[in-house]
Amino acid sequence: MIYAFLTLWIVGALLIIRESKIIRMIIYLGIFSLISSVCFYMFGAPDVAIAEAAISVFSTVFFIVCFEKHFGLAVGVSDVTPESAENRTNLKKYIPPVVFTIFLFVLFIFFIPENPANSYLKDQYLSLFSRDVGGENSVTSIYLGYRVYDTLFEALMLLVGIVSVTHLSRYCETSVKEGKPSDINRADIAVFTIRVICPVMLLFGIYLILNGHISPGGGFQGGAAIASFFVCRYMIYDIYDIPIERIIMVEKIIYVVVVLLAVLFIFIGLHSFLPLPQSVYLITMNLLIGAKVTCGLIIIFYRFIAFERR
Amino acid sequence: MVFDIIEIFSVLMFFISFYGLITSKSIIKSVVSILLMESAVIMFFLSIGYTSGIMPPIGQNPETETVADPLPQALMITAIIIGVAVVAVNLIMLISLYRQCKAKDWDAAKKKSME
Amino acid sequence: MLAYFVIIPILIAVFLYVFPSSKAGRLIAVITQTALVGLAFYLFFICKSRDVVSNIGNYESFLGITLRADALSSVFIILTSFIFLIVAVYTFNEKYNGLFWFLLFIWEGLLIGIFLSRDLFNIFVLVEVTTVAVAVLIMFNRDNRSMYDGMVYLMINTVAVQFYLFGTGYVYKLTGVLDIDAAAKVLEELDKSSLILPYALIITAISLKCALVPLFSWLPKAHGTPGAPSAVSAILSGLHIKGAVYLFIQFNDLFKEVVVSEFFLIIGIITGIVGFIFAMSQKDIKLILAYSTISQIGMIITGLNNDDIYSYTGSLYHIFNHALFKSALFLSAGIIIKIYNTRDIYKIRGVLKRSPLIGAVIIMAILGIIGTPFFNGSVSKYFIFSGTSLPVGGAILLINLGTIITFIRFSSILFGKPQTEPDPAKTDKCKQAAVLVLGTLCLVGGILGEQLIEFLFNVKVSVDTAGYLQKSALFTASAVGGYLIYKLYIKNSPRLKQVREIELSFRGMCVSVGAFFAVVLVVTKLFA
Amino acid sequence: MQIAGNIIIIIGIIFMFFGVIGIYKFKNFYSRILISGQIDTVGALTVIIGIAVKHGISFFSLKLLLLAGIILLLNPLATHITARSARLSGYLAQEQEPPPHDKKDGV
Repeated sequence: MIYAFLTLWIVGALLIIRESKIIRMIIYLGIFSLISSVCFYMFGAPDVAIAEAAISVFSTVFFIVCFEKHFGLAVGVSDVTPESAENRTNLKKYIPPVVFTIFLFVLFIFFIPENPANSYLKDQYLSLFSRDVGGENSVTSIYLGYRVYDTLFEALMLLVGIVSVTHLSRYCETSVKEGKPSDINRADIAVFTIRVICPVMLLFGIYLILNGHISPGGGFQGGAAIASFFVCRYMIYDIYDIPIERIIMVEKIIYVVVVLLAVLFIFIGLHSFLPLPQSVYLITMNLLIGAKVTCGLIIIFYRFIAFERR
Repeated sequence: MVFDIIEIFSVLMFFISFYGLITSKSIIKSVVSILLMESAVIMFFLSIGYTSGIMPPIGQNPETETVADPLPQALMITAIIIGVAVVAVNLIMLISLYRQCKAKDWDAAKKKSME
Repeated sequence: MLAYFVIIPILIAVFLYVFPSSKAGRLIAVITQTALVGLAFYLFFICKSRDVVSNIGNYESFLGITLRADALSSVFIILTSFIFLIVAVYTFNEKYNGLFWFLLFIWEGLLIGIFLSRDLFNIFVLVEVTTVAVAVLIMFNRDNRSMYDGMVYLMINTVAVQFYLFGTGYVYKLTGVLDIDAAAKVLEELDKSSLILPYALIITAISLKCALVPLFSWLPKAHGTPGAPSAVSAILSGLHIKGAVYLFIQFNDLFKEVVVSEFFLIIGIITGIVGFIFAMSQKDIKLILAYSTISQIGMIITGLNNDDIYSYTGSLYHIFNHALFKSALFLSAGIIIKIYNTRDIYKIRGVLKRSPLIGAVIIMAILGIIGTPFFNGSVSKYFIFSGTSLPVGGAILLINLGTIITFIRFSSILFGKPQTEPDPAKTDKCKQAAVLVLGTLCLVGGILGEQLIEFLFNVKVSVDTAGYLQKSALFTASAVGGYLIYKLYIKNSPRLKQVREIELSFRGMCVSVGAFFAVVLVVTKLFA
Repeated sequence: MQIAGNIIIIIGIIFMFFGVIGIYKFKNFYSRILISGQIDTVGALTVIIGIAVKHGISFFSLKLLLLAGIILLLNPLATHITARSARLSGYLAQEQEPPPHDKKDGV
């Protein structure tokens, strides 16, 4: 079963690599992410699968939003300028790169070590996580407990990504109610259905965040689900009433709080002094990270759609 | 040579995306290829210690034998978030470059940026 | 707790961004920088007697992330905090917004994090965040050229980091741990042939970060792009690349069973030679400095891989020195570009007359980089040279000769009469102070060279009179030779323009990454 | 219970099978949309109900039914938006060229 899906995965990648139309590439990318998500689930990694699914939604939306505004997404738009698209048909040009890649692939396989996987840390984590950090989801325990130092930088990465997106997209003022309403706005069926679905999405996101320590999910996945609620909201109403500057500020403050919380609980070891159950730390941290991810993805999304809108 | 077949898929994917990198004229496809490359590495990490009928590592005292390794999963969530941040930054650079130089492919971007 | 060395700069960064940069904010930044330098020295004095290890969260036996400061990394931390202090003083009066300071300080925190971290995946995260932050700093002014350069920088480094991550996956699979020290213990017992693949994957990524020979094309773009603020170029060239060299040392240590040091010796020599050939052909003042960085990195890598304690120590000291004089050169180049409003070395003339202080600093830095006796470059280059056998020593001399020619050409900006009318605006006092400190340190590092080496690296070395005479004779000979070669062949050669136009595209860079990976695999298999 | 569940699953698969044949049979874009809506909604729904019946009354089947509800809500919407966008961007049923995809559906 897993081999079938992995083969599909490879086929999806091949389709993406040899496609030259932007819109098809994006659709294939969505399919590819779906297949990889299923594969992750089959590898026994539901957390990663949820994260990948949430992220694939967002990367597809980013791609579509960004290319629709700037390149246009009519069916014929190629990913290169017309001059360089001309000599694509020449098959001979493809032989050297193919040969080179196959050579590297064979060389790589030749050197793959034969040793079986060493499971030292796996055994340690599985036997110790509920004592050391608490919770029932060992992935969340590692993510927020043992390796919280990594998580701090990961949150920092999101922050850096956001400030760079806001810096590189030119105009700061986005909370303006203008721009032509999307066609969906007039599609009554779509508006109604999305209105029905939105609370469910919001609820699902909150469920993922709050139950992150006992079931698959966590701050990041839940945050992404909540942020997709805002994407739907944009799809229905097409308004720009989100105060971006204020959300950026909120995000920075949340980041500081996350760092301080991690320092207090993990670095100093506060939980050994306080009579609190360990899950309090996990839930608080998940909530904060969820809020941060929601803010971050909303900011990136709105910067993409409001790029160069004065 | 004895190795897991499952590993080969990620290696194959790694080099498919490498092929995409060394042949793509367009910047968009390079961005997508990097996405694929990340996906290959993520799949490799998750396939470490795979046996058939593997279970998610959730529950108070999971059976060590049939349970997936939790550490790569925690690492890969981090990697996925980093990936999406990099993609967002790449895309916004791509748009800015396109607006300034009207260049979708590497050669044109190079030529226009040198002026 | 070592983690605070990383977290405090980052918190200051966020603080500076939340309360946008007023004069008070920048003052706080500079004061905390000074405090950080003090703390770094304190850490260094502790590390002289013992390693400082901190387990984050106090989890047992490699479950958490370990940070460790030893004698080497504490020296790097001193260097980092010092250079950032200088740069903070340099940019004190510039009109950058909060974002610039934010990125600058998280850059500092992350670099210190790289020097401290002992966890493979943590290093990946740090490197990746640094890459994005640096890419944004490079394209800070958002002009076409720096946009393109920043994009190439970001994407090629992301590709390299994927190689690194794949290698980390194999190390984890083989050893079951992610901690470098623990992994080293397990790897020792494993079969040699199973180490080759992870080694090749990781070292390919690190070599790209170090800009070794086929993989250096991104470096001049990133370090020498005209739009980037000079402070950013100075840190990139002076400090950022040293992080990669530090990782190079770490990973060669981790995989010491399979390392073919002769291979990297040769690669280092080729890097040095190619670097100065490109450097002497450029006419953009920042690009000359950027390519000269490649040449110096080649020399450092050569020294590190030469199996000799003198060369090794000399290389470490050269890392230190290179940070000083290359930052001095980049920062003064920034001032000069501001005064003359051009980057073409044929159009800049008479710096010494226009602003004698900057001219003096540039002279000191140039004397340092070409290895004049009594300046810091001479000490480190002498040690690298003294440990080598004949062919390698000859190559070191050749690289130094190339550097001399490059900087003779560079120093033409100091003399003569200005062709374009310089901008009469007054130079900033803070900037002058910053470059003056760096220039003076070049001289101090030369006069107190032996003592400094003993102080920093705990290696007792001594230079006898005969050695000193020999060194001076060699330097004089190569300086005269270099001057003659410059006058006779290089000055008006038409070849320069041809060399200047050689440049790899993004695809070419990716191909060279793959080719380097294959070569490392094959060489390691054959010779290790 | 087991047998009933299996029969329902097989019925769902038969739906899907005919749907796939239909997609290849029709050349018209709007007809294809119709058929693919069939596969998406009816086929998947039937299979899910079959699995739920197979598991009997449990927490798992409750989740499955929730999933079925969401599919019932969202899949027709996706089909509707695809067809509507094609119509709005001026694609007529008579033309034989591929339709312009303007909106990614169901985001």
